[in-house]
Amino acid sequence: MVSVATMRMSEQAAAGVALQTGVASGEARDPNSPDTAVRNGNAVPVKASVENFSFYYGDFKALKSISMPVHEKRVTALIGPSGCGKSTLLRTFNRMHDLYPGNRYEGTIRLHPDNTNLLDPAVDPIEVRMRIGMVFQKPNPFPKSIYENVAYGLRIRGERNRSVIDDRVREALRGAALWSEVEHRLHDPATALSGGQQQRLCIARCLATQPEVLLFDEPTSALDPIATASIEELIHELRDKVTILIVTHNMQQAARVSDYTAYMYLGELMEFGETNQIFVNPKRKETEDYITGRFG
Amino acid sequence: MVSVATMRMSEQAAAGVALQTGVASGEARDPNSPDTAVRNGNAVPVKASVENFSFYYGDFKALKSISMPVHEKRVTALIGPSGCGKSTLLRTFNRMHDLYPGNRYEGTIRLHPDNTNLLDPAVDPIEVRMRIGMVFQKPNPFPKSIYENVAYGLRIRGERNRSVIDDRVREALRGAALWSEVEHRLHDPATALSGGQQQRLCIARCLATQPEVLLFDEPTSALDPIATASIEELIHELRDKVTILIVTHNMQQAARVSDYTAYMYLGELMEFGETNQIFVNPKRKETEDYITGRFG
Amino acid sequence: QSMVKIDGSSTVFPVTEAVAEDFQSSKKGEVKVTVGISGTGGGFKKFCRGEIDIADASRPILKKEMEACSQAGIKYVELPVAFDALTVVANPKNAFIKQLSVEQLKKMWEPGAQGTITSWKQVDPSFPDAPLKLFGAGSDSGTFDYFTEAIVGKAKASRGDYTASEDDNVLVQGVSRDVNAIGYFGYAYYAENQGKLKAVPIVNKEGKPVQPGAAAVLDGSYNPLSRPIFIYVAEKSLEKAEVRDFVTYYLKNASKLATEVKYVPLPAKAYEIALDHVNKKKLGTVFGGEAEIGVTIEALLAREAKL
Amino acid sequence: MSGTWCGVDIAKLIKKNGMKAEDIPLIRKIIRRNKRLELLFAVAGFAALLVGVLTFVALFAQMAWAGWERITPEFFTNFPSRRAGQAGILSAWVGSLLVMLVTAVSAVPLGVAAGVYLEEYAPKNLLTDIIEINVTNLAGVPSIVYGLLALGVFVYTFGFGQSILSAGLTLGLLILPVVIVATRESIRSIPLHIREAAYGLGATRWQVTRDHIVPYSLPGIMTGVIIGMSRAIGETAPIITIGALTFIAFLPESPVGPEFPWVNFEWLKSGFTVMPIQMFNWTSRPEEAFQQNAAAAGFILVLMTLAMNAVSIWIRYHVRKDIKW
Amino acid sequence: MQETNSGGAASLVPYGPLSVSDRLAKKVLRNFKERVIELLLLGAAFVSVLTTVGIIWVLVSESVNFFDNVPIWSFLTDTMWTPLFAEPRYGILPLLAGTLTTSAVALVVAIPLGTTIAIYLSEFARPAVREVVKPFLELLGGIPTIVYGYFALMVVIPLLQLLMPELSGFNMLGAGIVMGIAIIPYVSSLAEDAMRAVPMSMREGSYAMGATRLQTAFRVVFPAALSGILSAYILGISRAVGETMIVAVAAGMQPNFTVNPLEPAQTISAYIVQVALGDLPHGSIGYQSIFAAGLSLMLMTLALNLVGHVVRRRYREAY
Ligand SMILES: Nc1ncnc2c1ncn2[C@@H]1O[C@H](COP(=O)(O)OP(=O)(O)OP(=O)(O)O)[C@@H](O)[C@H]1O
Ligand SMILES: Nc1ncnc2c1ncn2[C@@H]1O[C@H](COP(=O)(O)OP(=O)(O)OP(=O)(O)O)[C@@H](O)[C@H]1O
Ligand SMILES: [Mg+2]
Ligand SMILES: [Mg+2]
Ligand SMILES: O=P([O-])([O-])[O-]
Repeated sequence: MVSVATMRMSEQAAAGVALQTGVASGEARDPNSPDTAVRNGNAVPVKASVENFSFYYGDFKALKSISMPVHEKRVTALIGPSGCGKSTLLRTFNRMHDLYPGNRYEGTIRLHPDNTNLLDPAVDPIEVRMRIGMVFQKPNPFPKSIYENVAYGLRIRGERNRSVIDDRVREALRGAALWSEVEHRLHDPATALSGGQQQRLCIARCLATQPEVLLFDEPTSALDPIATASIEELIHELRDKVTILIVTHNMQQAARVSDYTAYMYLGELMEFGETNQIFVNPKRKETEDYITGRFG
Repeated sequence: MVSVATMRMSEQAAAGVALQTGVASGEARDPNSPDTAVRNGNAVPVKASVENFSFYYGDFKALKSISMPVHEKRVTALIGPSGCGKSTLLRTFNRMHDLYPGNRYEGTIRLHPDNTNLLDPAVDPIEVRMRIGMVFQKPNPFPKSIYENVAYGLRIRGERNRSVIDDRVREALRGAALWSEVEHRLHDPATALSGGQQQRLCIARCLATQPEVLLFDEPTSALDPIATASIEELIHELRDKVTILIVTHNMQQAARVSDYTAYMYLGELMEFGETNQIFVNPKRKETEDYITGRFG
Repeated sequence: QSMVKIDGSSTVFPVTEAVAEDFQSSKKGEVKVTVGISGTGGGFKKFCRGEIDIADASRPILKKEMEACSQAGIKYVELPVAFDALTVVANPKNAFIKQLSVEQLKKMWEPGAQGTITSWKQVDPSFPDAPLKLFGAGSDSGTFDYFTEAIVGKAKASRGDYTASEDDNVLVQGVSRDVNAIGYFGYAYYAENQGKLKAVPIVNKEGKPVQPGAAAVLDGSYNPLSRPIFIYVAEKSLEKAEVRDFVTYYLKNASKLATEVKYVPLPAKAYEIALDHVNKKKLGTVFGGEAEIGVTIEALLAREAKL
Repeated sequence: MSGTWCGVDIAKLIKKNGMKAEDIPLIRKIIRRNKRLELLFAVAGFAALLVGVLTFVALFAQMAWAGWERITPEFFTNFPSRRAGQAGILSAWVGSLLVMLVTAVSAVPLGVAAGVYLEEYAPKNLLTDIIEINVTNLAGVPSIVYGLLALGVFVYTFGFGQSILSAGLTLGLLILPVVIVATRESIRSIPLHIREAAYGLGATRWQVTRDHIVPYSLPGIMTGVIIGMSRAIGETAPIITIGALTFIAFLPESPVGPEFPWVNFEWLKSGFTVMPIQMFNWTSRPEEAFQQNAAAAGFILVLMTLAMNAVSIWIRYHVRKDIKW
Repeated sequence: MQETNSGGAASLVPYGPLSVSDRLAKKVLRNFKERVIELLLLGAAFVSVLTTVGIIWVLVSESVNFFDNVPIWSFLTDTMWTPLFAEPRYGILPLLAGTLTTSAVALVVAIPLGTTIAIYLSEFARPAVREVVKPFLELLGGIPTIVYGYFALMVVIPLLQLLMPELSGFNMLGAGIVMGIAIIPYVSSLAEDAMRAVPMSMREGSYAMGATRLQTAFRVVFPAALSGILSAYILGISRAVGETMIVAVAAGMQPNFTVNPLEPAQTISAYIVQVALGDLPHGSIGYQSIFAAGLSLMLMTLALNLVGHVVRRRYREAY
């Protein structure tokens, strides 16, 4: 299909417009905020910084005093054996844990440039979630039409203007590389899509509201290899438009898509660094064991 | 705990007695049955042979003309990407698919020494299941006491004699390396055990009736690393007492526990061979790609 | 919208219902008539609270009820509309009951009989030693009041261990199924189920066994179990045209409709007197609040004329 | 040793050094024995099922048989009458309809709101526990007790009298637990990840409830409501208790008024009769012919509940299937 | 800087009761509407509590007047119940005996049949059969009980009389049997749901051992679903205890102090409806007596529900 290929080009152009998230770099910044990556010399701005963060499920301490930066318009991967707390950390970023009783935060996660502490009880979790989108492990479209799925974020923000919504839905679907596939059936139920398409729809749903950070929790683990490839490609395309944090249990995937990698083990952050460094030259023995598959 | 260590020794001795399954090698055999491994020169007897076996979920052909041997008193691992049909093949061995409507078998699976075709409609699935035990992905103890869980197989076979049951329960629990942990609380509910203990209990439940073949479907995927290690150790100990077929998505595990490995992809058997050979020197490019993690 | 509210006796219900039905169709649905079944006592209670226009009653109003009414300032016109013969029935296969006297009935039904009189033989030595199965009206009905008054001598004095039902068909079923059963209810239920039941002749004051029936009621020989039935109309309601129309219609058609629903109509004279009472608003009761048994038609007429 | 069972020494069988071809007959013997018992139970199970189904058929057939002749168009358009041949169920079915309307209007919003609260909002505290235990408890309270409640509260304390309003509210309370439980169950079947997706986009609790929870659980709620209503429509005891055994040969005022605002609430205060009461009334008539009417009314009543149940089953199997996760 | 979630009370339920912690609810302005809605919903939930309060208030306040006139002791011990007669006696025992006997008969029918049907449908019947039969059974539960009442009187009791010619035309046996059939659907449907809810993995575990369907059903599925099945029984019992029209029509309305099911008797509920049919004057002692009877009935079902609560706690599904 030749048309699809050419379409892709224009989609990306459109997505580029749609995805100017974050702030222009010239804006005023809190002088105290760590502007650059701590461990790396290169001056990539920091979008969020986790500081001394611990998390409790009731009495169970699932995360232990984690500190790490999340670089702006970069992909950061969280890896580690099952149960190490990757999802827990990720879900903290949009306060998903607030939905269940008994969960407790300690420490700070600062969102730059405005330096808001995401975990401050005075900060409305709904506000946090409006700024930070999340894509889940299992594609979870609403049982509504494709169009309504993408429009939902706009609707709850009070957008009523039909033509604005139309535009944003189109842009988001282009951004998620799904437009050409669903263009002519926007009003079909979303559940009729294939798994991979559903996952891209969920990404489009997030993109429509132009979040500053996108969280992915093992977004491909429920998908077949072809769908996986398409999602990975999409992450590639999004990487320089939005800050991305991705959990994966697939080392190869982490290596393929991320710029930075954090290796976690039993609730602790064992190592954080540029992906190249972590995979080629890990500083710690445990990281190496895990990456080479000697353990896990 | 010194006592545990010494206990282990005697448990193993006891288990040795309990687990003399399979046939003595001197016994008469059907001359037609493939006595030895097809692909390997060494003379390991074959416990079961899959011949040209296909399987359908309704109209969907999940397994395509599979042929492979299962060697007696060896561990055979089934590996392959998610959805390739590993579980489907494994569950065929004790006719689990009969429980659901619309499933269809084609081809043969012969059980030696008696050369019964497991898939013959004339063969009662109950008979097959009495001979072939299965351990599932998620530990599924019955909501009964530990003791009753292990005794279950005997009870459904009509065993009434309390002292016989007592003996067999003890032996089975020793065989599953669980005895010392539950010895004093045999009548507690099985659900009070930890995940790893529950899984060992399920193994003990199978061992109590001394099946000829044991099937494991990703037995450790729901368990933490420590419990995983204990199950792997157990498989190690059982390997020369009973024929074992194990599905795993963890390559390291396959390498650690199995003697033979079958690599499956999209319902086909891509490669079968000794584990060493498969991991070190796979014959096919696809197998190598999968094993080295380049794909999946 | 104009509305006539009636409630009360289940015995009177069939007559009133028939009138209501025909009246509504004669008015082409312009007047709504509701006829409730609350039993005579229940009906008077509502009547004296002013909730209804007309009370159906299978016995005259009692002292207590009169007081309640006068306290609430409710005055009323008492109108006899028909006669009913309380019928004692037995199973048709029952061979030994030829007739029963009031004494025998009392023996069966008086409160002291509870738990002790359980065999027919105890009622009369000539009867076989068969279990005595009793069926009767529910304890909140005028039928029950009248029967106990007439037989036991005191209203509501009855044994309790019998099958009591407000639904007389249940009683019909019960008696028709059990050879040793005996029961009582209004004549209409017997008349409609003559195949399944046999009416027991009652020995009257004159010592003669009498079968219930229109003739025996009219000539007064079926006593003490025949009784007049009434409607009571509130004075205030009579000011409403629809109620006045309804009552007039009632009295003009009662004779025909009572026969139709198997009751014994009063002589034409009686309805004329009643109509006159309505027109002249002659208030009050001729019974003085006393429970009375065995009132014959003539006696009734005489009293009514005097009012 | 009593280790033998239908002639097989099980201990020996299992203890033996593994399986030999000649052991198979022994296994088969055990299996045969096990299967005989199984067959026995299967037969018993089927018989039990038949008892249920045949009772239903017998009941239904008996009424159909007895009442068939009376089921004519006039039967639906005639008022009750003393003449069995002319008596109809007009006031009864209209009454049932109006009472059900009040029941639905009172029970559905309350029940759904309560169910939503308990599933989506309720914090884990004493109050919630009390409400929850209370709902389970109410589901087991006999309907006659609701009748007493209605008699004491609606009829006398609130002074609604023996009206459609009293009856409708009584039955509304009666089916409230059914609606609540159906709502909760239906909500519970919505997967967590759908909720998380909505919250993840920044929706508030009410937005999640309004846009997702309620719409997706609607088919389940509907089923529950209809099942509750089909129970309510046949309830006799509580309606008798409020004293509604009445001859009613007229229709209540029309709920639709001739002028603005085009609704009229007079009918709420009207006296009424309902199908089961009409049936009860006819069965207690002396004339045999009324038994026919009663059977015909019973037949239609059962048909009404059948139809309601059929709708709920249809929703369960068709509408619900359209919502996939 | 330390922040603690105010939902603090440590509950370890993973993804537990689906409530949003109060932290989410704390925000003020935008959440004002949210608060109002929440309160409205809470109000709706509270209606059920009000209903109970209303029931108890009505029953107790009328009963208090009743017990002013009738010593509670004689209410509980007198063996005669003739509240509307000239010499009233107020012993609840005959009604209680009638209630318990008819319920017992009903349960002897409903529990074995209901359980068997549940097991059969859940473990034996093909899905197609189940899909057809289950709604059918539910219909059986939807038939108005008044219809059952006349079915008992006109069909079942005459049939019983063919077997037992001595049987009286009204009796607890016939009423109880039909009542049992009427509550089969409650028992079977709920018990089946409970068994369906047992995860397939549990069954697979049993079948994999070589168990037959019967063995799996009785040894694994039944015990695993025990709490749900017991709840189904308890609901069945409370239905039987409170059932009115069937016993009112077919059991004989005769307050006999007997537990012989061949005898006619009256149940508490039947007494209430009998009196209601006569419409006793508001405020009379007879009127109060139906509330006292209702209170006894309510206490019985309350006790049953408590038992049910304990049972559910005790045998909560462990899978
Ligand atoms: N709701 C919860 N309540 C209590 N403990 C939980 C809860 N969710 C997760 N945990 C525990 O917290 C730890 C971290 O869980 P988490 O889901 O973050 O792991 P993960 O690294 O994402 O693992 P996986 O790769 O399996 O998704 C685990 O030990 C887990 O058992
Ligand atoms: N009950 C079923 N009905 C229809 N298709 C099924 C069913 N079960 C599995 N399949 C399909 O059959 C194929 C093989 O499934 P199977 O469960 O055997 O894979 P697997 O190799 O065990 O995967 P995994 O590692 O995820 O367990 C898959 O495509 C799956 O979608
Ligand atoms: Mg995770
Ligand atoms: Mg699998
Ligand atoms: O209803 P009664 O006529 O018996 O009062």
